[in-house]
Amino acid sequence: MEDKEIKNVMDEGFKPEVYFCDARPKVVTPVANKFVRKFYNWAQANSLWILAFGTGCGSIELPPLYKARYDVSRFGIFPRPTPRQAGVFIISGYLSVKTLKRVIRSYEQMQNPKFVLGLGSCTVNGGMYFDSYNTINRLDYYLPVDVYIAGCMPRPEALIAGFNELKKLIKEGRAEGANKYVENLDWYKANQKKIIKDWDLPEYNW
Amino acid sequence: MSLKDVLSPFSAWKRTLEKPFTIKKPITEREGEDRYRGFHVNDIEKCIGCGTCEEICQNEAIDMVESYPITANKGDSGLRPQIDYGRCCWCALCVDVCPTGSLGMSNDYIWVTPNPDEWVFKPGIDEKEWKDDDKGYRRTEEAWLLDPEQEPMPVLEPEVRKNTFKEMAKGYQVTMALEEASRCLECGICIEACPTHMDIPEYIRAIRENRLEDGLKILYDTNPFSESCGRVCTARCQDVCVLGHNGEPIAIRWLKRYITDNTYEKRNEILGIGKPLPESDKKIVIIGGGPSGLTAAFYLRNYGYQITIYEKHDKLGGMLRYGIPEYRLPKEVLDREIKTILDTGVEVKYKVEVGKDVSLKELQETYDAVFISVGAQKGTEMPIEGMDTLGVLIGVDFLDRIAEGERPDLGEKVIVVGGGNTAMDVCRSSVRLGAKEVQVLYRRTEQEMPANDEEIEEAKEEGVKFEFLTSPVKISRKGDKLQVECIRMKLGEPDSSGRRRPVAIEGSNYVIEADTCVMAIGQKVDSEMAQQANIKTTRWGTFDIDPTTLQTNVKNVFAGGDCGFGPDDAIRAIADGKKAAYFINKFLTKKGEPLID
Amino acid sequence: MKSKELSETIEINQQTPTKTILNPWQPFWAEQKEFDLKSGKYLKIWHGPQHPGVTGNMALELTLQGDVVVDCKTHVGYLHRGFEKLMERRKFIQCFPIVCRICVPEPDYNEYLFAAAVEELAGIQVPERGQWIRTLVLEMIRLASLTMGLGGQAGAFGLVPVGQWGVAHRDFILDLFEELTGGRIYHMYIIPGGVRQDFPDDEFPHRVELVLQKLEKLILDIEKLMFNNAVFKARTKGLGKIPAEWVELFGITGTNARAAGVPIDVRKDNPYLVYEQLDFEMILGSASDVYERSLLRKEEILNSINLIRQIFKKMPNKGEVRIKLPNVLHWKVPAGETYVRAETSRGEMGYYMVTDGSEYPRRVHVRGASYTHAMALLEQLAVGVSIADVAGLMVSLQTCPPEIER
Amino acid sequence: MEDILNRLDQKFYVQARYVQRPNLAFVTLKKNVAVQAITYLRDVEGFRHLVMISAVDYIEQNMFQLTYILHNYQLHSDIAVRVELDRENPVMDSLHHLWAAAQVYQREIKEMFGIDFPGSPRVDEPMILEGWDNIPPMRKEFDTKKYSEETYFPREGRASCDPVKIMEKKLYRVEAEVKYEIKRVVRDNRNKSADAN
Repeated sequence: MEDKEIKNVMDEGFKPEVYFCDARPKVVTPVANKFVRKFYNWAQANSLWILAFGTGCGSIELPPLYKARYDVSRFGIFPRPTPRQAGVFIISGYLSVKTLKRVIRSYEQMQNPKFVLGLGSCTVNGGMYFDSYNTINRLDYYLPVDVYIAGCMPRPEALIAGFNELKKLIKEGRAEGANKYVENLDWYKANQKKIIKDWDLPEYNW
Repeated sequence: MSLKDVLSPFSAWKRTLEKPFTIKKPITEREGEDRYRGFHVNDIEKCIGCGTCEEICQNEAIDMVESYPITANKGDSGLRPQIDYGRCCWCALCVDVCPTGSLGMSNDYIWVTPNPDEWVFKPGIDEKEWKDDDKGYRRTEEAWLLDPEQEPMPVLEPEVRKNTFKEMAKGYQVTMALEEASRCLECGICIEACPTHMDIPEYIRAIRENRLEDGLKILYDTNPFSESCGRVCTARCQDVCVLGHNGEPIAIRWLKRYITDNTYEKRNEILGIGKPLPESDKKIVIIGGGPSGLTAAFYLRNYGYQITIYEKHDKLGGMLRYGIPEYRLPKEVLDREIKTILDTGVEVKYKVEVGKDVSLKELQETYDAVFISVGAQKGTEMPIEGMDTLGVLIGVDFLDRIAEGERPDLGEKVIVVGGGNTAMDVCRSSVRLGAKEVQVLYRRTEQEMPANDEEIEEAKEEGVKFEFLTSPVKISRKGDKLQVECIRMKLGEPDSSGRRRPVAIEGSNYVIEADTCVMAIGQKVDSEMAQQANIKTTRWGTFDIDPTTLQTNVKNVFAGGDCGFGPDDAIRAIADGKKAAYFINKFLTKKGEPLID
Repeated sequence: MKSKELSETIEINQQTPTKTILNPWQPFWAEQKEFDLKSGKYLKIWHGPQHPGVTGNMALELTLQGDVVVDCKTHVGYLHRGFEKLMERRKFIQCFPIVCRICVPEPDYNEYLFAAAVEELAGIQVPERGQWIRTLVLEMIRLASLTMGLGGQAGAFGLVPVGQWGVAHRDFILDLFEELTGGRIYHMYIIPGGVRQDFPDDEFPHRVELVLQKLEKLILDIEKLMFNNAVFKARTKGLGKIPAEWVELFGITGTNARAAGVPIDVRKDNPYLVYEQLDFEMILGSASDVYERSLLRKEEILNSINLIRQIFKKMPNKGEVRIKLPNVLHWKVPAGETYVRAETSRGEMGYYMVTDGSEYPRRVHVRGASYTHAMALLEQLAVGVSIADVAGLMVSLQTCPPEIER
Repeated sequence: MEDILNRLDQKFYVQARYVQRPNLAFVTLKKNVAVQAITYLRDVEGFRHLVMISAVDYIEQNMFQLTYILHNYQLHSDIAVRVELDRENPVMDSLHHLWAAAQVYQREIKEMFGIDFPGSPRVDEPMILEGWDNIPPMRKEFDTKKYSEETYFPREGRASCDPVKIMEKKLYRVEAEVKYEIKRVVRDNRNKSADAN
């Protein structure tokens, strides 16, 4: 940003519509050439970079996953600090409404190809917080989920199995979560707005 | 900052030479520990579908669902748990509470799928790779959350009760009843086992919540003989009680007794008995004032019919009065219970024997409906030589005499033949009459004895000796002693009832000397009156009835209780009485239509 | 490295209650500072909830002048599940699987405190062996939590190897938990009346000892790599000083208070379980900065190792581990109120329970150990700190967001 | 402990006291003297550690109970001060000036119970919830399960059977009909006679 722009921001306040791309996202169609497509899928499957956003209790099992004991970096899995660099979003367990808002924002900031892993019971049907007033019950109403992993908590081995499943799906070209989100954007947005009461986000931004 | 501080971090380099912590093949290398709580497994043979796991699950993750190939059966609801892994938190409370111990958890923990609707499965039924896993979390005895021990009933000491006909069981105190009632899991498996399908969990809850008046009302909804049943019922419900699989069942009978013991003084008031009932001009006659007949009278009265009971004896109660000794069911209890029933406005004709004093045909024609519940009052005699010897008695007649207040002198040694509850009543009454030695002869082993285990146990405490696999073949008299010649038996192939048939061992005869010998091997029905009204009977002498509606071949005549289905316990008779009331009402209100669809 | 300017701004941090307070109703912690963002002198940024440096899912709203924090507001609630409400509609036995989720690194304290509160109100006495096993479990989880915390502390200042070691060694302790309880993170092992099961076999203490030896070896390495490290020392010494007067003012407990030289430790002051029979010293510091707190936690690890060894030596070999409760489905706890506390690795954790004689608790309030550390205290401490050190400061207070908002 | 409570009683009338265990006592104080009493306990009796502030909803008695737990490091004992508030208009004096930690507790109570503490810093800011537009969730009349079901779409397709009902259906349908019909008749009569009274 130019100095002048900064001054504008300071004077007039922040206007998201000026600084964020508010365009509707587009469906990413796979490459037509079979061999190139296969190569792309292979490459994508072997560099799954996780967004380091611990959204729930499941995040306690993520450090062991990255660290010496399980050391998933040998499988091409690595934590990244910012959504712009990450390709996999692990929703580690329950999501409170307040976090969901940040999660949506982070998810939309992630670049394609991007995938979502749902961890534990809470993402499927509310888990043990099914009757809580502040946690969502099923994640697939708000974000497209590619793979679910059972457990509360799942052991890191189960997480690795989840990544293997995700890799398999990517290699077969079936991990279409991001496209699903784009295709059903209105439905997802309507669901999100229904529970996020103070909606102050742009429709879509990245 | 010293040089040491700069250099010492480099000492970490020495770790490069160590074996790394890393697990080479994460998924296959390390399976869950022996106690790991993974996915559920269920032994579907052991599981009885009681739903306790569903109740304790704080996540509402468990549903009880019908599951092929399991179907409902006695003591098994036919339901099996279905677990939603979108809810489960792997706490294993369901495993720790499982009354049968069927539920467990495998140490398998990996399950990934892209489809969120897959996460529901029935352990033990759906094919999963961990279905037959042996490892994993299983409930141990110390982790079981339920209490396997029944609250003991305070009873008179064997030495005291041997000499008196006073009631033996003293009844629960308040704390004991609360303790016992709180053990109930409210699964309701027992309701099916009870012939009259009492709402057992409901009245147990009433006890727990200290609403005894409500409890009494619940009892009288299904059983007007609750007070007697609370003492002498064979408690089939306790046989299927879910807690009985790994411990002692709930003392349902004693809890029922606890309600009635604490409310009998105000019973009519609580139940609103004596208040006007609906009145109908239809008249019904009931032959035989036993449990079955009186139950039918009670409920038919509630329908509003005018009831007349014909009773052979001078008192009502039937086998409850004449078949059950006073130490189990005091006569005053029976009297006050029958009075409650009569207070609804029932007319009774005592000392009238239908078939002799008045003809059944006549009753059938003058009344709108007839319910025959004469019971099975005749004792069976053994087809052996010497049955008419002096000193050989028939069990039911013997009990009848005691009930009438006689206290016959039995001599020093008494032999009782038979293994049913009547035999137990006889031998224990003999002890109370002063016999020094009482011996029970039974032709099978203790496992096959039809008498309640409790009764056998108590008889043993009172000093009754048991002689199994033996049967008398001949009785003669020598001087003032009876010579009972017996033969040893062995168990052969199972017969139609599923019990192994006893076979005599040739040449194993031996002789026992005794003063009295009581035959308590069964009863039969006296159905001579049936011919008067052309009612069909079966070859066992019982009335030939439709097993569902209790109707005989003569449309307005119904029969039930022991005389309908053969000798059985009191609760069965009560159930029949209730059923008869329902179908007689249906017969009278819907003239001509079939009683069941 | 601290610049000269920075060390000046740190002076702001040293305000103490001894300063004359003009308005007694508006002491320094209640002052609302206003910054003119439009002037261009200040910048407001959010540190979290999506940030690799925060402990758990919480956010700090920082106002910066240059790279120095001049104002900090904490924002919590991202992990709120309403446990206290959920417990009101669950029976007493059904509560214990959910309470352990309140604090993820140390679930067993929640289980123990919930059980202890129920036991006190219901008048249940836990068998002796059960008490010893409970103590063992609590010390083991303290060990696991501290080991990971130490790794996190080093990691926040860029010392990644300590993080690698710490998390891996915590895993070995979790393996032991898996053997003992059947669960890895959430053990759900301490239930009202005792513990669920006894040791898996007689060799279990031996396997624990092997892990303890590994840990002792690790501590030697950590000492060299972390505490004798010039960079770590330079960044942490003098950072985040808590004056001793603040301890009562902010309700600081645990290592954070002991690092300031205030001798409070629930294990010594109000001994629970079998701590009276164990022989240990309260570990005190004086400097009360990030370095001192980390050092104390390292000492606490050694202390826990010592305690676990003592427990194995002193505990009875045989005996009941739990007593039978009345039927848990209809279990009614008599009406009453109580507060029980225990010393977690972060400080005093307590359960305030109100019952009304029904099958459900009327109210359970959880005093999370880091509740005041992470909220009121961090807001004051962060002022004057370089933005690069905020994450390290936050870790050094051992904040645990799930127990703050429950 | 008894001495401290007696001294407290002399200064500020203690409405009710209850010693749970030798080092924990509960005292109920009037709302208008509570903050003074807490200041007295802190400054004179040495209860210098504010353990926590919590609220309990007694919806049946139409009141909230505030509980302040204070700890004395020398005596190693606690006093819990209970204050009863009217449920219709719950307002309590703030004690943020005594302890820095108190403001956080007060914010939470304001949010979760709707009890106001005028003057407490940031007390009106939402702390945990965001965009909450319902009654404060920790109040007893708020039904969390109902709210969750209405708001967060639980997954469909779950249905459970009752063992009793299924056994009735499968094993003794006629007899169950008999039972319910008889029960109905008997209850009708009983209710009629009860009405007649």
